[in-house]
Amino acid sequence: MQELHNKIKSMLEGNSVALFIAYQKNSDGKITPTFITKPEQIKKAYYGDDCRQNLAVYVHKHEVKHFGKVGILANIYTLKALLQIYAENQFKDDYLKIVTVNPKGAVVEFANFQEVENYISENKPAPNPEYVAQVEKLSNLGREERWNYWLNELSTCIKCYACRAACPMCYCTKCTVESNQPQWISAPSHSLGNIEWHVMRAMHLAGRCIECNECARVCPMDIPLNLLTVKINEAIDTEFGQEAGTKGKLDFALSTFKVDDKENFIR
Amino acid sequence: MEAKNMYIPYQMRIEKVTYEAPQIKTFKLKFVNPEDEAKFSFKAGQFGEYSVFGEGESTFCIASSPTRKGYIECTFREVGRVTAALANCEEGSIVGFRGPYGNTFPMESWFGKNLIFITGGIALPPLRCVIWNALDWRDKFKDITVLYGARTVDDLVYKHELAEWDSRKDIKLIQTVDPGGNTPEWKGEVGFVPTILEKNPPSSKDTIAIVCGPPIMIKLTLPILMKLGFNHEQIFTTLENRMKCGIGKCGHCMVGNNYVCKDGPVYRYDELLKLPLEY
Amino acid sequence: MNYKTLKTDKLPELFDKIKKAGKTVLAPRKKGNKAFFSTFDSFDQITFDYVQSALSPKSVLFPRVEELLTYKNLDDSYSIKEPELKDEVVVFGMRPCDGIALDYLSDFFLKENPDKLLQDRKNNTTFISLACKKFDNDCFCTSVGSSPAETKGSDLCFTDMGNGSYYVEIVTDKGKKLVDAFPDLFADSKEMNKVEQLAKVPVRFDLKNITTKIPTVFETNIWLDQSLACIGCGACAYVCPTCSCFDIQDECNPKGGTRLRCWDACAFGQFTIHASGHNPREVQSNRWRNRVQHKFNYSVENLNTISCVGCGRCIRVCPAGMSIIEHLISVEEA
Amino acid sequence: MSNFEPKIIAFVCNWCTYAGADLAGTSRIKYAPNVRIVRFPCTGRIDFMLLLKALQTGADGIIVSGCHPADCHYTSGNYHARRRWMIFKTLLDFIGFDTRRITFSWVSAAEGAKWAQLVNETVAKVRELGPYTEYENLNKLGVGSITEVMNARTA
Repeated sequence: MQELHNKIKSMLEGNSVALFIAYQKNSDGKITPTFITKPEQIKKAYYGDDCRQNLAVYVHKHEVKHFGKVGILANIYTLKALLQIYAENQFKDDYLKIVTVNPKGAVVEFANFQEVENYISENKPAPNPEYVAQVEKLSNLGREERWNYWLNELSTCIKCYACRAACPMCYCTKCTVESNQPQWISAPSHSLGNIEWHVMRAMHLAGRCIECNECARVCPMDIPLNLLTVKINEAIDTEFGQEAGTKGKLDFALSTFKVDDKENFIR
Repeated sequence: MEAKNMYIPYQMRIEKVTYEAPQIKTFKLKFVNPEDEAKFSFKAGQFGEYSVFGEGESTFCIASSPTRKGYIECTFREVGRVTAALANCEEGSIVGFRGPYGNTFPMESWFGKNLIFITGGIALPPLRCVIWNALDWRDKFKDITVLYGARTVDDLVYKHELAEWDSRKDIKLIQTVDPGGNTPEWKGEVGFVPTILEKNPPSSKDTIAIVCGPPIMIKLTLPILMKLGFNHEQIFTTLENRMKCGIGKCGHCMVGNNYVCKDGPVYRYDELLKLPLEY
Repeated sequence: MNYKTLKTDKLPELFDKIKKAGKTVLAPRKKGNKAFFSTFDSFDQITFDYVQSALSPKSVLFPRVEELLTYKNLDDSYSIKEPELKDEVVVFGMRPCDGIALDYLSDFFLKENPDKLLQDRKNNTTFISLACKKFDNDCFCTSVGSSPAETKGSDLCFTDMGNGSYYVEIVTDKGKKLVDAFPDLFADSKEMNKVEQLAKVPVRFDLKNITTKIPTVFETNIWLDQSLACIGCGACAYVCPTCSCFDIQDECNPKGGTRLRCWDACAFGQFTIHASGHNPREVQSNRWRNRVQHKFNYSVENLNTISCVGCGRCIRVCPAGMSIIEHLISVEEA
Repeated sequence: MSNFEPKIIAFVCNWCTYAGADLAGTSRIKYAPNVRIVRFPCTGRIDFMLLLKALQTGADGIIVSGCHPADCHYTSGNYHARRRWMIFKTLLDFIGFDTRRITFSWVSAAEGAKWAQLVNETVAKVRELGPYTEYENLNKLGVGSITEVMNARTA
């Protein structure tokens, strides 16, 4: 941890960053984000495998951008999210200083997003086997059973939008769910409004979701939301061979095409 | 206390639709069933929730004066889902109305004083109700002045009433349009409302100022009134926060511990200063 | 207040009898490691192994979406119908702090411009609280003037005395009516000392100090420091037993439609946006400030009680791990 | 369900399938009247939410049809649409919608007969599947609900 603290200290004092976003471990063991602006706050910074929250959500925040130059401590999912956001031209090169701790424990600072891309290709995590198994189990159910399962799960959604807030890829200034001309998604959280919301959320993340599974972790009702995007990512991988958060330039499923894309259901 | 469902609207038939300005219309509404009308009364400054069934509710002031019985009027700009639905309603169709809500302008305490109304753009309707009310009680007040500005000549609302006020002797009307908004035959002033106010400074002795308009206009107008010697108790305004329920429950309109829909929307300037700047 | 006892093994029978009397019984059921109030078919579906339910019993009085009115299109006008709320409900297993929250909600909704829907639901619902024997690091009821021994707001208070029977405190006549309906299950009892059976929740901050300080720190930037981690979701407001903000939405089909009331939260940017696009609470720190000010300042001014009961749900649910305890302590030190 | 008349909504592209349907009409080809056609500039413009809205407001079957690959008036609209349908069909199927009721096809401006045959087959298939009620009046489910965890409805 000391190497990490020295890195943050040098960045802050060399004022290459005005704010450094990292994790901290509280007395009760809970991991929460910490926003370091002054040297005496550095000692709180912590990194470990139990750091699951995707800090990339904060790079879009108005009050964070206000700091100008921002440093961020990234786990592998945050890196994938930042690369995908960069690929979608959401921020300039010099806005972020990205730091990670590689599997061998060394602190790595990335000079540019090409380095991030290379690092990801070497340390890319496989999809979480537990969720792949759940998707497999659900896919093998009969259609009515699957419909009743999802109708039952999605009907409990209270539309607190924590899944949208915790997702680094959900950064639209005006989300379609907030549009009421036309009212694409019924606003109340009855079963119809919930299904429309979660279908639209999954489709707008198609080919962009980096599978950090934060949406499922933060859902107050414990709805396995991430299975929707895990299933779509599997389909995209098999049919188009693309994966989100692995390339620095725009190359994700729904905004590109191949003339000879194969399909078996269009007559 | 036996509660009744406060969200059931009156059904109102649209008697007349007047096109005021681009995207701005005025509805003249009559109660569909007479018992509602008999029970209904309101005072200047109050507002209501106007709704198109199936589209939603929208908050506007009651633009007609309480002294005019048998109908109420509202003026709105077509900006969103509900106002677009309202703008599509023809004469004779039914809209919902809930109200009257909010507090009122304390007109009784203004008897025997001069009144100056300072307003801009679509903020005239909340004050038009007060102006007509004052004109119907004309002898109760000394002289009445209205300073009304809009971006362009076309954006002025209640054009026919402005002409009527212009011709009357017992009310002084100063109209202005923003620089560049005037047309060749425009005879009124040209300039922003605060600058025109400085050109025709009202005396602050025994005068009540009623100010209503976009935040920028209020921010520039108040210092001028201060310079002219107005104290905080002489200035009134009506706040236009986001509102949904209108009865101090849903939380959208809160400024500090104040529910603008219940404790307002009319505030005297000294009361307004007690609230945090969240409007 | 008079007292009864109920054998713990008689509880299933009590629930069956209540159900036979045509009432719906809600009790906590486990989904993953969270407890939710839900109907149940058999007694063993109920869980007693929980510190606090994920959502609060406020959903029974103020559901996440409910009809304000339904209407039908007639040829020249509309026929508007109010919802009738007749199903009677018994909620079992809420915590004493939730009882206080229900009292606050009733004050808020019924004292002025009373809300008929909430009043009908409240009249038809009996709340039975189960005193807590354990707590976790996010509970802070004793810091906001309450405790596991609190009975305010519950109709009946059950305390598991550890000797195979519940000590039943009858708080309201609605509770008394329920107990009198099943005389064979309840035995008379004198007042008992239940305190040793209950959780000993440590005090985390001095409330007096905070409620005097919060009105003075409105302009400081402690709110920015506290709320940088806030990502602007509505989870804390929706699980909070005292949050009462709502939105009104209309829905229609060719034959008619309905006007629905649904939960809303001041954490959302859209909550205060004007039609002109101007937003009085432009950034997340203003919204977070409003949440804390409302619960520890504005509701004291409006209803002279704070509107936080220390249940800790907002801490457990926060995706960014924000804890109102820490933030109130940082206000104390500001 | 002999007398059940399914409602089919067809989202078609203006340059090919709509013209094809027009050709079917001018060449007096009879086909089932259950289809309500919605015209789009291109299949690339057909938003997936519209299919959900159609199912929710009473459609029992949906046809989505446009220009053959390489024929698109806007060169790549149908390529994007093809990918969108592949992903959307996977998602709907995973959630449990009855995707047998949604027919995707390419019908060019010259294929009046194919259009008529497509409509007749779809209407026959949907008539045999019966009315699609699973996704209707779900805006009543959960309203005023006093239970957070809905009772499990799996059989």
